[in-house]
Amino acid sequence: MLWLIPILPLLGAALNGVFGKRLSKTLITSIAVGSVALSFLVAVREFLTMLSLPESQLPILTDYFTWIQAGRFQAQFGFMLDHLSGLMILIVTGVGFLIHVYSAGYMAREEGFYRYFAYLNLFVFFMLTLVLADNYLLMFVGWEGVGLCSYLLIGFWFTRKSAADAGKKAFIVNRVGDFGFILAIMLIYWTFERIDFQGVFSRLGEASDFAVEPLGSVGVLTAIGLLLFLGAAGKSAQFPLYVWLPDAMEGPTPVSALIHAATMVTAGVYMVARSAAIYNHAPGALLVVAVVGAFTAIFAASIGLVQTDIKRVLAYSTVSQLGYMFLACGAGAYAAAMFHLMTHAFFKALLFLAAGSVIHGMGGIQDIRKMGGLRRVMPWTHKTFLVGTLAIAGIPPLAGFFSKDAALWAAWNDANYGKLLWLVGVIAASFTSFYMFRLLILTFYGSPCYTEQDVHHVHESPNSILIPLIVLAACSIVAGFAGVPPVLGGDNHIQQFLTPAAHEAKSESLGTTAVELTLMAISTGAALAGAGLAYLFYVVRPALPERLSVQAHSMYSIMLNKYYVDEIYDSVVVWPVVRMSGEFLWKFVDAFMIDGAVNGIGRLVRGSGAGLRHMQSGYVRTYAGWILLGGVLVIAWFLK
Amino acid sequence: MVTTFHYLLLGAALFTIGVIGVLTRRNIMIILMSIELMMNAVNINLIAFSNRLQQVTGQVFAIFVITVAAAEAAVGLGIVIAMFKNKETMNINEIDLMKW
Amino acid sequence: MLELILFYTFGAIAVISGILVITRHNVVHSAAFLGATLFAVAGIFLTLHAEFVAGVQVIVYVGGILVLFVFVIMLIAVERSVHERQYNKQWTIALITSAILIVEIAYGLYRGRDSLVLPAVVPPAAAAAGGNSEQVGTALYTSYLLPFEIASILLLVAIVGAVVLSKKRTPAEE
Amino acid sequence: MNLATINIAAILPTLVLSVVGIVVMVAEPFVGEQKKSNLGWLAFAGTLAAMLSLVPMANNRGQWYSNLWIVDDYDVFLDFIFLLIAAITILTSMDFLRREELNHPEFYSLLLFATAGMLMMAASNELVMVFLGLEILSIATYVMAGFRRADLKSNESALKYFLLGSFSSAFFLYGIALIFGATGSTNLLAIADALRSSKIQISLVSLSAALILIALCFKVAVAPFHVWTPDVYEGAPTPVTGFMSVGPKAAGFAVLFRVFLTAFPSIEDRWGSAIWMVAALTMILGNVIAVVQPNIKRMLAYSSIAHAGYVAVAFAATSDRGVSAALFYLLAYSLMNLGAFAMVTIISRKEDKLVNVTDYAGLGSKRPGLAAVLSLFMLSLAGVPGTAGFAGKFFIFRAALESRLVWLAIIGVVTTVISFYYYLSVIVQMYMREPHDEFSDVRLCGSLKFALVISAAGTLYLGLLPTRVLDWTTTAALR
Repeated sequence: MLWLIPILPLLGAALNGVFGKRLSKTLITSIAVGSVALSFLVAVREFLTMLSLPESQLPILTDYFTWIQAGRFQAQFGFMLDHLSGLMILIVTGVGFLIHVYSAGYMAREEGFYRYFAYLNLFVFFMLTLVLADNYLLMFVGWEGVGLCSYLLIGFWFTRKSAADAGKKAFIVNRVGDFGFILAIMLIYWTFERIDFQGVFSRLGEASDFAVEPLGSVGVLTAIGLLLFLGAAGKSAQFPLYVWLPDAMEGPTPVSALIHAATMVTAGVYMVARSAAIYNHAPGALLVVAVVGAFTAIFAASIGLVQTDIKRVLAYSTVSQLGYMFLACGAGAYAAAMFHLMTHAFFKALLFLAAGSVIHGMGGIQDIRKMGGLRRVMPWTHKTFLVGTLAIAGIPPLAGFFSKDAALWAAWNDANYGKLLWLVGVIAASFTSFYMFRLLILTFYGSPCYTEQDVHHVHESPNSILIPLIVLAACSIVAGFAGVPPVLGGDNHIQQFLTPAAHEAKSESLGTTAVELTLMAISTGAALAGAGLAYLFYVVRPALPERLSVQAHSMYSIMLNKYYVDEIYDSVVVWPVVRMSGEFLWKFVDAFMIDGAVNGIGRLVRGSGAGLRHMQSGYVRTYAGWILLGGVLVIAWFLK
Repeated sequence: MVTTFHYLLLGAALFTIGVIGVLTRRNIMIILMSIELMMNAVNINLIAFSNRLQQVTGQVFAIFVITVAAAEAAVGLGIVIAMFKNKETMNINEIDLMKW
Repeated sequence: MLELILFYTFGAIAVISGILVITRHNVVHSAAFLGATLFAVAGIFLTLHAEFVAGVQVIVYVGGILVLFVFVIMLIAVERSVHERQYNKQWTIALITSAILIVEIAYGLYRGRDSLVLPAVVPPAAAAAGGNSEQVGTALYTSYLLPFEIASILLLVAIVGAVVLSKKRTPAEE
Repeated sequence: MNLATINIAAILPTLVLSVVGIVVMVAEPFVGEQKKSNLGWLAFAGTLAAMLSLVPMANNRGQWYSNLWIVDDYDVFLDFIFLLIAAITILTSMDFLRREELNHPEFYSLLLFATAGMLMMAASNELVMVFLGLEILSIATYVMAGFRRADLKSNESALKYFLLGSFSSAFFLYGIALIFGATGSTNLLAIADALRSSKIQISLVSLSAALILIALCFKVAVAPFHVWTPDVYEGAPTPVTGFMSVGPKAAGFAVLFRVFLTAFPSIEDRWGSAIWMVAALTMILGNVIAVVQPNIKRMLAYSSIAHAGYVAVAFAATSDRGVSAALFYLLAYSLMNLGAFAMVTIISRKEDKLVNVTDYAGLGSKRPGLAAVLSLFMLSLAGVPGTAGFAGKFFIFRAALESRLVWLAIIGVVTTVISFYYYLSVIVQMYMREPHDEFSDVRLCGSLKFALVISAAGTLYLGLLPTRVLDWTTTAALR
């Protein structure tokens, strides 16, 4: 029955893709939503079946046919269900279903309605293939497939040039990551002579001190780990390959919610967790994962501080949260990473959908400086957005608190630079809290900054949009209780649930209860501090940030200013942060360096192509000359 | 004393003359003739080897080469004429509609 | 000694006419010198006791291919092209590369020259088994029967090709 | 030799093609103007008959006709590819010739003869035979490239192909002459025997191997001998371009593998490294220059150069694994590339006018079926998993890794990554650009549909279930 789970959305995609042009909207919607709903039901059933089995019978392996058989090389077309993939299929089909429902309302007036749903269903199919695959090669099929769908959906509104460009950028950056993944698969096959998860993991011990020839002394497992992580970094938008994600917000908002927040971008985390057995043998690679994760978490969060586009704030926030997941993976706490992945899927999908509701109600405006006071007009959107904000900020007892705390606690216990990584994580948490509350306040509180000229009729969204919001909000509240740590009287279900599948490396030096509680308090405090600061800036003294950014450009005004104490505080603490994130990180590192590098590679290829094509002068004599020249060289080589 | 080596050098010289002709001349007819020179150079090699090895096969190959040369000449001249009907030139450098 | 004289005479004619083929401005002159080269090569074949091939060379090459060339040259105007620039601009590069080519070939031949001396005794090949023509004919119709038949397909393709390319155009094509 | 050793079955497919070729030609004057395309179906039937006659041929393994002709699994598999190529090309051409009012049935004759030439190349155990087959193929292809006689581009394509092709043929001949002188034979097995006996002047052998390599590299269009390809492909009538991009290439590789792995294994230290460099250069040049091509025929020409580079990687592996991967790749590449060119034939419309990538804008919304099929071919050429192109590349890179050609495999992967850019740009045009054309005059007749179905089904089959064909290529590669 496992095969039904991905096949149903594929069927939906095929039906809508081929016949969609001639079908009514209702029929298209019911095919698309229905196929994912059925798929969800089957997934639940399979999940329950799996739970009823004793652990020794896991994972459930089903090989449908031999995909490639060549000598000793074998790749099955087979699925593998264990706790890890079980959790993922529930998230993908569950959140996917809600977003399909939402899309039915959100995209109702779009041209190419059928095309949209065909792509979306196809995406779900590939995502499920990725998650259920029992070998790296099949996983790669899904991996490429989701990339392709994401690319098509980002460019869905192709009449906007920025959308088409964003699609292209996502595509190019992901090539770099995929390159790493392919090399990793090749290296895995080279080392273990197999590519199925079970087979590779069972032979790990034999390969631990096998060095790769062209890489010198780097161990092969470290090399595999690093290459896999390169792939993961591309798909999951980690530094420096994150650049495509903020631009990907050009796609329709439900797409941002499903693909660029809840599911596809977490594929990298899933892949690292799936390969946990390899990483546990490669501490060097693990350290890189942790450091890159932590750095991305704080880097993206600080860029998020100054963004004004509602979706871009959320996009940087996604990058930052993914950083937490990798931080947890790097610390060996794969269960914590998956836990955060799950809660993040709920609250980030919620935030995006709520943002979509706002954009919908505002008639397409995305700039938060032009919003304000929407609390009264859009009560349900406001309530759900508030829940999402509280959850992501890590305010207890919402979901984000428990999962983020699990990640941070794992970082603290990491033997390598654990305390430092933890500190980075906590600072990033306060940033997160700040920008989320800033977003919340600017959008829903205060007085409206838009005029009736800009927006004709601000309105609450229809039910097909609100119901998914409410369901997701409920999930964001309760999901955290799956992982209440023992110190708070829970028994951390999710940790125990995932441990066998994730090959958890148990850390010996767990801190004491008191330490854990203290850390928890500190991180909660950091979250509250961020929220408080946002309150201070945008509610108590709304003019402050405005002035700050003006003053950031001229040191004069700081000197002349009367609010001397305020100003010193501002200039010492806030100004560097604003300056740092606004000017340096965003404009220089992000927009100039990394974007530049991505575009640079593209330009380099195009440039060399444009240069090299002049080999082709169009003259027979030149061609004969090239042939003779090549011939002379070949003869010389042969006569050496 | 004439050795096979002498004949082979003669062949190499003729072959190179043909190559130079293809590379430097602009007139299509002369390029075709240069290619014929290259084929003849090869035939000298074949016959010289046939003589040295006392095998008649080299001569058989030479006959095949002449056959091929005839076939190529017929088709090549056909192509030249077909083109000449559209564009009255024998200058190969004017044949550059397609490039890059 | 006679052998030596013949070789150098024919060789010199072949090379010098060859050079003239690729240096003359007038295509008709080039064709004439090509004829000289072809005859000289036939002479070379004779010195190597390949009478049959020498005959084929004269009949097919000079009598067939060269005549075809001259036909085409007559068919298309030559006046204009005589006055045009004759050589490509990059002829120096071409010459240098070609020089390297001949040096390479000569070097390869020179290193292998030990195996390239003529057999000590030169028995007239023809004496072994009838005349040269008979030997060639036997080889063609026994061992090389298949390529011989294939060559006929090759000629057929050439005929069809030449006809297709130069037959009268249909109104639609014009 | 007496006449008793004549074995018709061993040359039956070649014979069938030649005879049908002649019949098509002879029948032409007796067929009315309207029914001329029926001769196309006759030619198609000829390829099918030749495919059937592979069975008696396969039952006559061994060397025939004074060891000039060899029948083995390698030969049978390649013949199958060649006949498939011919069949699909005929299906693509029928509508094209009618549309362009070029309905001369000689076209089919030439195509059948060219295919017979390819069959000869694959089955030859002897260099002079290889040369004759090569010339039949080349001469027929020169004429087909110039088949649109009134079009200057087509003339130019034929002329360039002819001049450079003859130029490289002369190198091939020179190589044959020298190896004949060095070893006293042009039979591949005899050459290999002679080379083993060490009394051979290695410099002569190297020189001739180099000359043969140059000429064959020209035929398969690998750098730096690829320069003729883009111009010739752009100017030739589109179905002919499709044929040229797969047929002569596959035949050239067939000869390259057989000659070098059978006759010259003893000097592998020389040609192995040369092929390494050629492969690397080809993959880089082909893929990088393709990125900037606005004309889809030219883009596919550079892409075909790049694909030759991937096959060259398999060649550089110099192992049975490499040969089997190359055979698989040739089949996969032939199917997807012919499919792509069939689509280009359809979209380019009267006089091959619309051949820019931008002319495909909005095809996805106007003709979703066609767009989906073309997307499949593009994804397969790019090597997306689940398609023939992926399986093919995968096997090639695996063979390269097993032969410890790590860097070559890495270059291959990097350039594959680059290739996504230009293949996907076609998909972008189809799905993400506003249509400025209704595509209402795009007609799709039965034969073209048939061609597309065969190529698309083959592409998917090889991508999803490559095992059976791979087993076949594995037996074909063992010698």
